[in-house]
Amino acid sequence: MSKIGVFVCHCGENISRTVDCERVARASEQIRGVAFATDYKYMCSDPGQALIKKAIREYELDGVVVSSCSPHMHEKTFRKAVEEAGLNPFLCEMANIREHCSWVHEKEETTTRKAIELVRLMVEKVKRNVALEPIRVNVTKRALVIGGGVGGIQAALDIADGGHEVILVEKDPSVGGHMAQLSETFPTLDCSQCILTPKMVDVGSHPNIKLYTYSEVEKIEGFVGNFKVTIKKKARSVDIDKCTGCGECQLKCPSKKIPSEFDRGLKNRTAIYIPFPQAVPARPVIDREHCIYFTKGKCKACQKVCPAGAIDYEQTDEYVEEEVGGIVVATGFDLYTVGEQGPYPDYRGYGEYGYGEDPDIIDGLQFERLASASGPTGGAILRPSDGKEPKSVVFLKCIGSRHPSKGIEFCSKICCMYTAKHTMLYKHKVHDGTAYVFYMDIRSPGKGYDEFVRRAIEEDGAVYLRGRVSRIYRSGDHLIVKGADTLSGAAVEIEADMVVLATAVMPQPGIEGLFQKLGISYDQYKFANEAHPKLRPVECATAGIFLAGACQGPKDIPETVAQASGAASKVQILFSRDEMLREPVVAKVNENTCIACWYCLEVCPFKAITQKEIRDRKGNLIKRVAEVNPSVCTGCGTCAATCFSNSIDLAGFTDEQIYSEINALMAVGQDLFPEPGKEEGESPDEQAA
Amino acid sequence: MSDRTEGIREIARKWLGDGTVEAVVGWEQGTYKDKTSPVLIRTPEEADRLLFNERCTNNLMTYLKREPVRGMEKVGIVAKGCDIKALIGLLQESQVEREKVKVIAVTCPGVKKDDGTVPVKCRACDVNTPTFYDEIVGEKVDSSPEPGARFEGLEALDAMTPAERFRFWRGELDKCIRCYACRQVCPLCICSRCIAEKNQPQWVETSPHPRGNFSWNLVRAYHLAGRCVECEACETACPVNIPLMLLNRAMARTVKGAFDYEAGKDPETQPPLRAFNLDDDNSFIL
Amino acid sequence: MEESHGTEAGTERVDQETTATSWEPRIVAFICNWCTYTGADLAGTSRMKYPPYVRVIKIPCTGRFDPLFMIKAFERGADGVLVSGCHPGDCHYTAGNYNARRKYTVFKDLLATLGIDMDRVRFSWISASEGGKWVDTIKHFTEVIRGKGPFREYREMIDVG
Amino acid sequence: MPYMTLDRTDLPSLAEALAGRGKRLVLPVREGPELFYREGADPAQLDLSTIPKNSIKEFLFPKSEKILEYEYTGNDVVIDDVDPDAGPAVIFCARPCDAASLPVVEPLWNWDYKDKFFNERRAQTLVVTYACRTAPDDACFCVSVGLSPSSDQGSDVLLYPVDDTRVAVRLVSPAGRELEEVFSGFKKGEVSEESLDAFAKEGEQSLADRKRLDKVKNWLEGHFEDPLWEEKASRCIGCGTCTFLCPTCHCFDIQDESVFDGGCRLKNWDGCQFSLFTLHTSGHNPRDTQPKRYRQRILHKYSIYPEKFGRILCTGCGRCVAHCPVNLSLYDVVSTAQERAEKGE
Amino acid sequence: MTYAYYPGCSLKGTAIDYHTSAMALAERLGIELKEMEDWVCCGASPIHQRNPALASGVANLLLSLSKGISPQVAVLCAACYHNMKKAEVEMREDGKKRSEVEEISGIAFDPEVRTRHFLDILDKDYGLNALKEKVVKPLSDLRVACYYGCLLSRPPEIAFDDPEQPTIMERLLEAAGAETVSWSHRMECCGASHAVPLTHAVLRLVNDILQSARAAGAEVIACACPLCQANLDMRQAGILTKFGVAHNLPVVYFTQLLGLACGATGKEVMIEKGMVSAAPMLRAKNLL
Amino acid sequence: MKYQIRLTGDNARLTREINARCGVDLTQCYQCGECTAGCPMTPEMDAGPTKTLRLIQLGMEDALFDLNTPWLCASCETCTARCPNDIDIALVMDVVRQMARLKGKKIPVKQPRVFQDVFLKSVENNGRLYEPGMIAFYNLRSGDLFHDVGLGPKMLFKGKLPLLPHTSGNREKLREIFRKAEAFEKEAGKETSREAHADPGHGSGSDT
Repeated sequence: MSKIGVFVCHCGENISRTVDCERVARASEQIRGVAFATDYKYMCSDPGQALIKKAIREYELDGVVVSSCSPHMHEKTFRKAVEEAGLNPFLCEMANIREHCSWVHEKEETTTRKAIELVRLMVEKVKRNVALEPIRVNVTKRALVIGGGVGGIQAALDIADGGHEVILVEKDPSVGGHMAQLSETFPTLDCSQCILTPKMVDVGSHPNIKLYTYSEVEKIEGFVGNFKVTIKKKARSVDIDKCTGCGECQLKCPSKKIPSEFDRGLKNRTAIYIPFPQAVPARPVIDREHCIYFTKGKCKACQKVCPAGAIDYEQTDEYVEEEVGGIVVATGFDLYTVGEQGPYPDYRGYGEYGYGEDPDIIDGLQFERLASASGPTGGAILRPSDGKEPKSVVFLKCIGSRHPSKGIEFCSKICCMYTAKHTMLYKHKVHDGTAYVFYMDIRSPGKGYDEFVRRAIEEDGAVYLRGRVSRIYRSGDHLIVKGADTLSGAAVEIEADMVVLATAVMPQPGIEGLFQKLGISYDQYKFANEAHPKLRPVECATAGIFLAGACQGPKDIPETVAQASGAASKVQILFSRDEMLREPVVAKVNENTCIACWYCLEVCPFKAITQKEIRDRKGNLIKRVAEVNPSVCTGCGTCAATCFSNSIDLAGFTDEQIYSEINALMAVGQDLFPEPGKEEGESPDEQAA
Repeated sequence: MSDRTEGIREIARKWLGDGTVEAVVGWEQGTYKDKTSPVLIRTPEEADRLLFNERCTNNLMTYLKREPVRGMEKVGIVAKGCDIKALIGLLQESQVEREKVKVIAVTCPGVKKDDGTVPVKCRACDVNTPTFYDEIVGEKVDSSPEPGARFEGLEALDAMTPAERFRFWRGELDKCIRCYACRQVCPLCICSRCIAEKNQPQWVETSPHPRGNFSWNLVRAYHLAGRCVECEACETACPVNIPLMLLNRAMARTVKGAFDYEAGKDPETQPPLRAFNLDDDNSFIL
Repeated sequence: MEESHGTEAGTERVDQETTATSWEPRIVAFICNWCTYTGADLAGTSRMKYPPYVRVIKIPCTGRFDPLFMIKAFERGADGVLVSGCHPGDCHYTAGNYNARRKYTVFKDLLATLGIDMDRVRFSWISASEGGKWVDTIKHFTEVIRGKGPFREYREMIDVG
Repeated sequence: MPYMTLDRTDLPSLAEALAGRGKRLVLPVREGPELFYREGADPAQLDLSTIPKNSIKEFLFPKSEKILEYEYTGNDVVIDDVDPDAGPAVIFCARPCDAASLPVVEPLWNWDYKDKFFNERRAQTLVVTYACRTAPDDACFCVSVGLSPSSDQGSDVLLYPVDDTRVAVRLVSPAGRELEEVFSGFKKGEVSEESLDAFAKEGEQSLADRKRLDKVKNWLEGHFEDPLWEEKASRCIGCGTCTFLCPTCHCFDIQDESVFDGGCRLKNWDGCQFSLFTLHTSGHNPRDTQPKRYRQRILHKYSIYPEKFGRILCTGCGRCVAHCPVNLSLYDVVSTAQERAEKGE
Repeated sequence: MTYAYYPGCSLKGTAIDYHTSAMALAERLGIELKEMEDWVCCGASPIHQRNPALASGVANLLLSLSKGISPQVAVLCAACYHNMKKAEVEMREDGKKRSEVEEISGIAFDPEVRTRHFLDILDKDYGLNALKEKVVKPLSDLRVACYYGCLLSRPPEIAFDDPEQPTIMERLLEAAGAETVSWSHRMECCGASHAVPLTHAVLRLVNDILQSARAAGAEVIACACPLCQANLDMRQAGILTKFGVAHNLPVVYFTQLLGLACGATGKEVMIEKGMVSAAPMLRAKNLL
Repeated sequence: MKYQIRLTGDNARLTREINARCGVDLTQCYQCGECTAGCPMTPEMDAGPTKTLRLIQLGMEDALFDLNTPWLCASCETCTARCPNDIDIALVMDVVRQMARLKGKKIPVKQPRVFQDVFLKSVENNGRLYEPGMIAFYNLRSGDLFHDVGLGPKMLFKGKLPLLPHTSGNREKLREIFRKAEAFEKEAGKETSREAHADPGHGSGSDT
């Protein structure tokens, strides 16, 4: 027989004003298994807690129901008090007779009776409670940062500066990401490379950072504090240790007509190349798809000229394993490309703009390269088709974005600002030119942002037209842009020399593959989902994985950097202890009855369930069963509710506990269909009285 | 039909002879009227007992989940298209390994019930010629599912008021004697411990009184939602003639309508209660 | 005696019982810890008022809701059962409510097929900030259940043969 | 001695007359393709075309029956005895194999414990049996267990459908004879005792090919381990159809059903083919495979029960043969045993 | 290859040359265009401008006339194609719409039926390679501006080629040896539905289109719609009066050019029918 | 400024009525102007499609039916094809014309309406369109007696105009469809329309 103590709180008058607390206590005494029941003015006060502790010792209670406010209010308080009295804290439950009863009902018989029943439900539950111990998890104090753009760089540096080792994995040959491609940044117009390059160098030389460029995450196993990561180092064909980065190979490479990714096709590169002068590491890589040796079997020009003997055509992809405790995902974005065959097959193109195939229709990043001093034109704004200076440039915003019929409904957030910046950069370089901007709304909240847009209009004379463009076609030397200005209500036709499309900010194409490996969820556009949009914006639902930057949604540089530092801080909180304690409200499998149908495994949002093989002593497989990793399980109980044979249960909310609560809803003594006029079944205290 | 019988025997002889399988599960002539009975054939000599005819109503897949077949390394099984749907269900739920089961599919123009009528599953059949097997016997039979046949019983039920429906089911389910023939014969009732056998806590009362019967039949239908392949084994087995398929088909209709899913079609898909879509119907949730 | 639910018989009974005021609706609410439970707390802190016939059984997440709970609640005398959790997209555990929604979809149709009066079953999403919605939901549901009267049909199955 | 005859068409009225004095009335009616004994059915619906799918067992030994109630008050338990929910009853037109099951199981209910629930019902139940002119079904094998299509065992009254229109009445038991007046009220004619003998002979003749199972017990005693069990019963799916339809199977389980502060104890049908039937708390199950469970069923019926009570626990009604979902025929198994015993195997 | 052919009113009137040339071409290619019996007018633009449900009802009647010939309905007129295809797609995809239309027309919709423009038939069913084999007189040295107008591919649901950048006519004419020009106004509306009531507005649109074609160096415009042809061809006189521009640019049907390439005579394709005759130019290039 | 917008509550009823008539939800329009930008007739229009949709969103019934825009729509569907929100704008224009007719509104620009009427009358009468008759009748009705009169003889000369009308065996069937469709259009949107009329002064624009 259980020995449960029931402690009914008056909460000053908050409860006792409408609930007869004394009667609740007396009724509770009558419940089977209740060894002690009392009421008190303030249970949460020190004397109230002392009362509970005393009763636990005196009556050797094996369970406690505090009947007072919401558990969200004081569950921790009372569990701690119970623990101090030597009882396992999970043997204490609360019956919420304040928020769910006294505050929401009038002073009536039914209200007190409800309170009694709520206590009864909880007593029945507590009878089935068992002592639970917090789950301890070891923490490997090394971090993995995926993505070497400004977000990844910031996160890696912060963690490394905090004294922890960081593995930074970047898929491209150099770190830097999109920020390295930018000319200047809004709203200060400072040079992007000037502020980024020092950070790139820091990453390359930091003693705590292990940099894997031209590498990808191949596999991830484990859980928070204990991830095992397999990294694929793609074959560079260059021995990075021998290479001095002198660049001779680039000069001699005969394959020179490959559109440069870094310059977004506005300039060509060679097959062996350093992506851009400030690259970190400043080491070349051979693009095997275009290399003459790799495609035709002959050439080896680079090998011949390399003074360091660093060219290695035999290099193969290499796989390394690293153990880490926390992961920062900073895989960034790419721009939606206008056209039928973009990298985003789910989204249609823009046939009415000729699919953007006209060389003088470019995107925002291409414009950045044109405006960049280190870009293909040395910073001169020249149109790609013939190198002439464009005298009128039309900027189109919301291309792809806010375009439900093209499948993308979100606002790309940064376009309004960078387009304003583009008009300024243009005007600063082409004084007699005019910039036109077609916009639907100007979204410029942020410190100094709206002022910046106003400056573009007021000082640099950008002509802002509120409307979209229906068609762009070439007419001789010009592009005809047919748009509308909804403010005047008129159709607008502009003869443009160049058109810049502010295309949607999209996640890296194919990034969902990585997200699936990580077990993190993503939205319909493949942006990673945060654990909570307000309160846990840098965490993933999967413990130990954090987000930084535009992989989560469109973000500008300050936001990316701030979030990266936030993620780094989360990682360091994780690393601040040798061991993590986790709530023991976790699922548990009954291996005897589990039939390995794997429903639980599929519905678990946290990948906390894995397949386990049970073998006999000789190693023969007896059966497979589901196994819950308590370090990963967060206790939602979806597995338990899904399991047909009820072979998984959730500690703290076991089937037996819930069953007992439901069972306590009805007592034999209750007359469920009373005759008219007859009093309803008396509650136990009335019988006693 | 006889060529199908010969075809089955031939393959069984071959597989048993060359050790491809340890045993073959098939049908043999029963001893009562014209019924057939499931049989486990272990030697090539015994293969001549196997047969196929329009009275081969049993779904043999139920034997894959029970001893001795469950323990075998390799087993052959004779199956109609409808039976193979159950196999697909078992594969989806990892209850059997594809390599372990060798299927002798048999094309089937339809079977007949004990009273000589054609079951709904045959009238609605879309797998007269199976497409998932290791070997197939019999001439190709084109499928021409009767439109509406599958859900025809539901229309009468739909037409009732809820109160009438409740009375109808109360009458039917009161008859239940909890023999569990429905569960035992079902190829997809895969639990080694049925929820009805769990007594700590006892969610489903085992007593064959109206309340226990209601819970049991409700839970059975729920646990088969999106999984039931409509082989009708349960309804055929029920000794008190409860129209169990009405419940199963109602669930099939829901699952088809809500999740565009049909059980037993594709081993690669996720059963509907093992997955979700962000844009699943939300209209009924206030 | 003719036993039925549905409005005809229901109304009659109600008249009789509302005048007698002896029968009280019994509503069981399975609600998730993070959204609806907190929403109900908010209703309390805001001192909103609603009828006292609801008994809350807290579960961590609607994902934990097993339709067996509902059957058992009806067996144990519930006249109405409410299941409520976080709105889609708000689940504390990211996806528990999506899984729950699939279960509801299937289960509610099963109940309807069996002739359970679907007015006695209710699913809702009530967030932590929707104290008012919790109150409205309980008020309305209580009214509906009052209108229906006790769930005699179900409870009368208790008598053993 | 001649016996009175009634018109067949008068049977519904007869049933009503017998049940007239507030008795519960059970009779076979058609439901869909099959017949069932149903309590409270309309006598006009009486259908005698074949043997019903259920047996009359459920009217004496219900599938679920409350045997006590309890309630907690504080920490005490108060237990209330429950009386059988029974009253006078008439089972009208039972088949001889069903009626014969009553004397078969009576010793069981009165062995070390006298079961008041069965006994009280038995005492209040009048069984009017309708003899089979010929075997109503291919599955019948009453002659194999020493009974016949016109056996009067367990019957209070036996009706002989001597031809298409007339039914002869034989009042078998004292309780039956007390009803002479009721029957006389419907009397239309008479038949001779010889014609009843001829009737009985015709019935037995229709089952001439059925084996007498007199050597089965011996054989079973020597063949606890035998390939036969695996061969026949590996197809058994372990449901309760055969045991629940059987008029003589009588296993039950005790279940407590409780709510918060009390509940009741129920006696429910159970079946030896269920895997839980002999499962020990330890997890060990002495009959852990289906063939073992099936063997137990045969052994109990043809060896253990006869050993203890002197009667085969089977009346050859054939329901387990006709309705087994996988067509595992008990007759097939026991007749094989008989054959092998005859061959000395 | 047999198709249920729906000519529509224009093809038996103002666009008799389209009809005749298409028949001549089909015959040479071995395609049977079997005219549906008792067809009625599809109602063109006025019908849906008046009442969209009426337009669908009439289209359903027209689709039903294909019964007994082929579920594949061949259409030449872009307006007819637009009305019929739109109704067909709508009915196939929207059950509610379907029952509405069935109610109005009193005719059950046959979901098997497919409205096909002749361009689409030539491209997908017949094939460019097969067409190439039938070319006996390549249209060498002929610079054609292919004009699509609006109704062939709008809304995008009814388009049989890229709705914004179709190339189907170019591909067919290039297969016949012509040179096609790249020009900006191939998809711009010529305003044909207003050709009668709002002539002044239409002149502006037509002028822009002709200007663009000429600027691209076209010698002839090919089109696939009787309304476009009539509008672009007949309004050239009005343009001369209003804008003082003499375009003198022949506007012909693609079937006429393909017919010539496949060996039909000028008479067989009625090449003389245009207001601005293409005959002199074609003769000069030895194509007549 | 001819109109002043006075919002007094239910300004969404026009939007609802149009939705009821053709299933197009104009709350989705975010006034980007792409329809106006691509419309070939914009230069002739008083408002352009974007503004027209705006007036509907605001429930400005009087202003809406004063516009020539819907009547100048050439039904080229460029707007529909390019609308970023997949709004079938061309259909809305059709429906506005239809509503104007059903509500007996004065039509601001006569010719397209007359053309539509005579065209459909010709079709309804003959089953097929008789172009010469239609043009002659149009000129008569529009008052522009000599419209395109110069083209006629040329076309006749070219053999492009038939001298006698074609008729079709399905003429009766066609007429029946005309009748049923007319009944249908009156039924559709009746609810919203009735509701709108029962509630005058709600959100409608008024003359200043």
